[in-house]
Amino acid sequence: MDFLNILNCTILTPLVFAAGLCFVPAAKTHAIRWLAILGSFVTAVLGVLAFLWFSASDTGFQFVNQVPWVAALDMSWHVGVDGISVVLVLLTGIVGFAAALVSWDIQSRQKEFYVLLLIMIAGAMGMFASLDIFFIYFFHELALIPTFLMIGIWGSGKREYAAMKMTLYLSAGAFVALIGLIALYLALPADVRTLDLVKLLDYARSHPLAANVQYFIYPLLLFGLGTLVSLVPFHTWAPVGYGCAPTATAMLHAGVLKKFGLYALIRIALPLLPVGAHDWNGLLVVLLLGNIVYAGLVAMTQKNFNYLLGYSSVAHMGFVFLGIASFTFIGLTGAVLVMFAHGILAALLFALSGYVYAQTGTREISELGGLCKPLAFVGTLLVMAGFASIGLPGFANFPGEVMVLFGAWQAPAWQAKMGAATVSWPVPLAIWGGSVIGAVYMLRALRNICFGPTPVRWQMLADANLFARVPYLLLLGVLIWVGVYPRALVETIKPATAQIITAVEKAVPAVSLKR
Amino acid sequence: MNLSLLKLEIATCGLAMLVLMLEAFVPRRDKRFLGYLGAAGLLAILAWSYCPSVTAGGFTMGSGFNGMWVNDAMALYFKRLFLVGTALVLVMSVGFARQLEGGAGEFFALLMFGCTGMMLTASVNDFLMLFVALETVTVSGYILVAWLRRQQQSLEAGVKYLILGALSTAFLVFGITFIYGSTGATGFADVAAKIGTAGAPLKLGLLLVLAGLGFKMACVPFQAWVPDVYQGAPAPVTAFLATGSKAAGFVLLLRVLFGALQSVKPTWVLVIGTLAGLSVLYGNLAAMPQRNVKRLLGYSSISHAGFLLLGVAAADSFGIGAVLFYLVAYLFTNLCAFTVISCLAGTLPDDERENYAGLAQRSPLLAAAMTVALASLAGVPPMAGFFAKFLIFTAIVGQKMWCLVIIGAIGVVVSLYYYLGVVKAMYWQEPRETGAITVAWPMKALLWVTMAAVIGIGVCQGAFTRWAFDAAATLVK
Amino acid sequence: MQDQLFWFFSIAMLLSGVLVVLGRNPVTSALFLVLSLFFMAGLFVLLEAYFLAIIQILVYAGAVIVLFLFVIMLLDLKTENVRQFKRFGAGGALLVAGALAWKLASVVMAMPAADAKPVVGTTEAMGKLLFTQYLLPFEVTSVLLLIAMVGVVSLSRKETK
Amino acid sequence: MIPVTLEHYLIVSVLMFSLGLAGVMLRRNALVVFMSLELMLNASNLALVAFSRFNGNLHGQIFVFFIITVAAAEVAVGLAIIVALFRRRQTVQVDEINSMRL
Repeated sequence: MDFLNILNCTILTPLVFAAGLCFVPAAKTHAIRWLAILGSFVTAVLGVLAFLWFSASDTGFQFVNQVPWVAALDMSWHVGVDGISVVLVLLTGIVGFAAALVSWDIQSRQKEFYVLLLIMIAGAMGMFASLDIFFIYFFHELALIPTFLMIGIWGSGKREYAAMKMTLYLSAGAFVALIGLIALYLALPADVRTLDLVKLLDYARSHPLAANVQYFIYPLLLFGLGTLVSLVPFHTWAPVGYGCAPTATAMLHAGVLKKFGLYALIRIALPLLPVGAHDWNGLLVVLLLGNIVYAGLVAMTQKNFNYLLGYSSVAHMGFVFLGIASFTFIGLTGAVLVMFAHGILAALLFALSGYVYAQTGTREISELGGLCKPLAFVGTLLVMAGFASIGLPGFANFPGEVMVLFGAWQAPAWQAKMGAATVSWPVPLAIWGGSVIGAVYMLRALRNICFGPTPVRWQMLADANLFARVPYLLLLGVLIWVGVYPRALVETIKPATAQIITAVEKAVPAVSLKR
Repeated sequence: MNLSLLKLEIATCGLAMLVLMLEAFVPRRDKRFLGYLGAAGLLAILAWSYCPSVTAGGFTMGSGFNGMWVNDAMALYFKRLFLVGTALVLVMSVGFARQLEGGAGEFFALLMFGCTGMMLTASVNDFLMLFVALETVTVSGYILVAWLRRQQQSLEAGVKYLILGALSTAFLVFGITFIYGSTGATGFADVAAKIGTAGAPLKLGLLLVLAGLGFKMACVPFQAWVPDVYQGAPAPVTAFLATGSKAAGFVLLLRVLFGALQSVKPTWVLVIGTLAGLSVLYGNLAAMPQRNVKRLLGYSSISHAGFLLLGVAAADSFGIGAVLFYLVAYLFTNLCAFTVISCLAGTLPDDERENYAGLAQRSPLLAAAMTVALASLAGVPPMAGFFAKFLIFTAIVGQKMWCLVIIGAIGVVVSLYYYLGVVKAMYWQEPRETGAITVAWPMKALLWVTMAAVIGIGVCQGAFTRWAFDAAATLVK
Repeated sequence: MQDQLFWFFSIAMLLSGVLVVLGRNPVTSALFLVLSLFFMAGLFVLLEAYFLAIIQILVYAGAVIVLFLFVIMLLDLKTENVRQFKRFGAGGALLVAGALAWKLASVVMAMPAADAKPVVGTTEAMGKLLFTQYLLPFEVTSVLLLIAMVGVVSLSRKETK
Repeated sequence: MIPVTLEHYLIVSVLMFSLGLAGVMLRRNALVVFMSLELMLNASNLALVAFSRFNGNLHGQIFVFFIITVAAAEVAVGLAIIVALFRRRQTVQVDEINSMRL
């Protein structure tokens, strides 16, 4: 293993720091906090460096390092990033650092908390940087265990129920996906069987899998991974899980870990099983409308701000699915961009909500009010984050969602499949659902929380100090930077998505655009 | 007559006798020295098994004793597994020694005799030898289970194990009778040669033999003894039963299935598959309401027997390799869990889950070790148990046994629920009593070793997979 | 003559077996067990397994049953006045046992007739086999007996503080 | 009268085995249960000797030798455990052995 490889470093750094933390006496909480923050900061810097050093003009995987691991399965420690994963590595770095920074409100058993947090960051890094199907899955699961413990120990509200429900749902989903991945591995002829993603992609390009095999394996991946991304109707874990999770956990999970399912769909399922994906697209479209419209409607009825955020993140996932289901270059690129944007946004919203909760001790929307007065800074940021969430231009979500909608608009897949003449009907529905419903619940919640008369008991709240502002400003800055200058990411993402879409179009001519 | 084929067994047995004799001369307070001597001896034998003179082909590998005995890569694999397992159980017993009333030396010796029996099972190539080797394991098991004569539960467990064990022996013997009757031989090779002509009596005999082995493996429907015995027996003995004894059952099963019954594979695949599915379902569903941690591990052991049988049902070299890997992963995982339990045996009133509440605050090390073990049992990465399950599922998906895949999937998800229940108690709940629990250093060392093994095997799977697959390749041609 | 003896021995053996199971007093059961095993030794003689017939009487009647009786006397068990049989009822047990017997018997009836020439189990023949071909299991059995001895001694010695 | 063949011996053996099984399932007294187990083992012995004679080799009889030896060891260990339990509980009734339950 090449220990100077930047991707290996991003994966191992948090683990090394976590191991180091184990040897610090539990009573030295300050040392523990700073060490953990340092660890996540180094990781974030490495993530940023990987992004900066990544050459957008080259196609293919970069910073590759491969070490044989299990010969019997042709499994190897194989890291490398392309345009899609480098963006997500960057996301993980930023959100991980921010999550470590906002964890000052953890008042008990800090050592265990930070160890788990660092393991989570390492797992998230690993799953985006790996190019071996086994390790992609392995790292996701590695990041999942800390979630369970963190919600259970440091969570609030119905934490036990939330932790159990979330873990069981996610494990079940991940397990179904694992069966799908195993089936995929075994669908290859015995002499070329490999868990190496690069080899698999190469092989699938010249020898596509049989259509019936694809038809059979794809739903395992779709529903398994879909559960991880809270695809309706397997989404019920998300609001309750995020509602009860400690801030840092909610940030990392909603912001980063949740993207695993989407990432694996784009990275593994779409290029390897394009025919299967096309066969099951009709069902996916129905379900993703459920995400956008139904989850949005449910979000409107929420009384608890974190539950509302949970449902809103379910709704946002619908847009990513829409991009995947469009089978278009622009749609898929937009989907990746939304993944990044939503990652930052979800982290910011959960962080701010966490700050409010730490100050007031409640997340009930009706009990809060007029917080903009005592908490001028946090309140303002909350409003801005809310604007980003409803897709106002200037924030990162806007370009992403617009691209997804453009992709969906032109998607020939549905025109062929559903017989629509010019405009595919899910698109207007999605636009309507996404913008109107999202605006209604988010603005209504913000009005109740930030504006209006300030109850007496909230008048003496302390606004975030200079140090506490760092993570919020960092996240908001990224959100605005990408919103204003999406090219920085889009140019990086494009070669990778183009490659996937070309492969898909070659395998399923029905989805290619008539030019 | 080639005694060099028996090198390792003779050494182990001799070591046990040495400990037995020294017991008479060692003063009472130095009894723990015997345990360390035994463990060190077993590890030395393990190291010896890697010497070229043992492993290189020729005089210690091969078959002998009129075809009753076969020493191949798989036999060696299992013998090493038994040696490691017993050595660790011995260390655990030393830590447990203040619970053993007197006679700790005999206890250690019996563990080593049991280990000898297990090592014999690994090389069995004849039904008569199978019977004798299995009984060596079983009889030492009876004694060890009932060892704590002052504890009613231990004695009750002993009686249960005894009666059900003897019953399964009776079935086994009756089964072998019919096999002998219909083929006129007891050697696996002879049985395999005549299997085509022998009809119903042979099948019946094999079914009865399976019942006898099923008892050792603790699979449904021969699982009735498991919960009580796991709960009642001293913790190190439970560990011994859960790891060594179960592995002995599996090595015998593999020997019988692939030595004698290779040609009727489709028939037994069906039987094994059914047993596997039932064990996974029963073990996991019955474990859900359990509140006693040892009992819970008992039921979970039934479900793991089911997972192992899934690999056997795949019946190709990949599936068997997966089973061998699984057994090693399971060995270290269980030893880790039972080390925690035996550390707590003197401190907590009993093994109810409520007593584990807040363990993380009383002893972070014990709680962490238990969590690692339970995560591995549940099949969560990066623990060894995850990769083991991954291999098993790869094997059965490869055979397109979708029904079993679904049952296995249900089992995995259900098991997560009850394993997490224990983790939940240890980490989330407030302890009933406060006060740190101190762990003696040998136990501490054992905890670190087993934890490192569970995580190490789970991360660096390469070498272990290669050993397991190489061993499986000698069996499945 | 031999056939008559077979019928006598087997019916007597089974009858004593039934009485073992039904006996109210464990002592009665133990004594009928001896009787049953004695008749089985008779059957062994009919089958020309002379060595085993002697062993059967020596080991079982001489050692095992004495052990049983010794234990029963030691424990001073009285005749059982309370429920003698288990709760879940005789019906189920008999049904299972009957079904098993039926199944086994039907398999046995279907077995092909044997035609090999009979062998005689003399002590000499047995001894030769035991110490040549079966030496390994023989030695293992000695270890097994050692285990049992150590175990029995440890389990039944006086409790020490 | 029908000449006695292998089948007759086997039927007797099967009956004996089932009788023993019935005893194991029926009786509450651990000692009697243990005796019934001896009946089952002996049923195998009979069948083995019969098979041995009609198969034309001595392997079956050798097997019986081993079964008798092992059974003796098992009885010794078993009785020791039962005696130890009796000292503790003053009972040998198997269905009173139930201190461990859910």
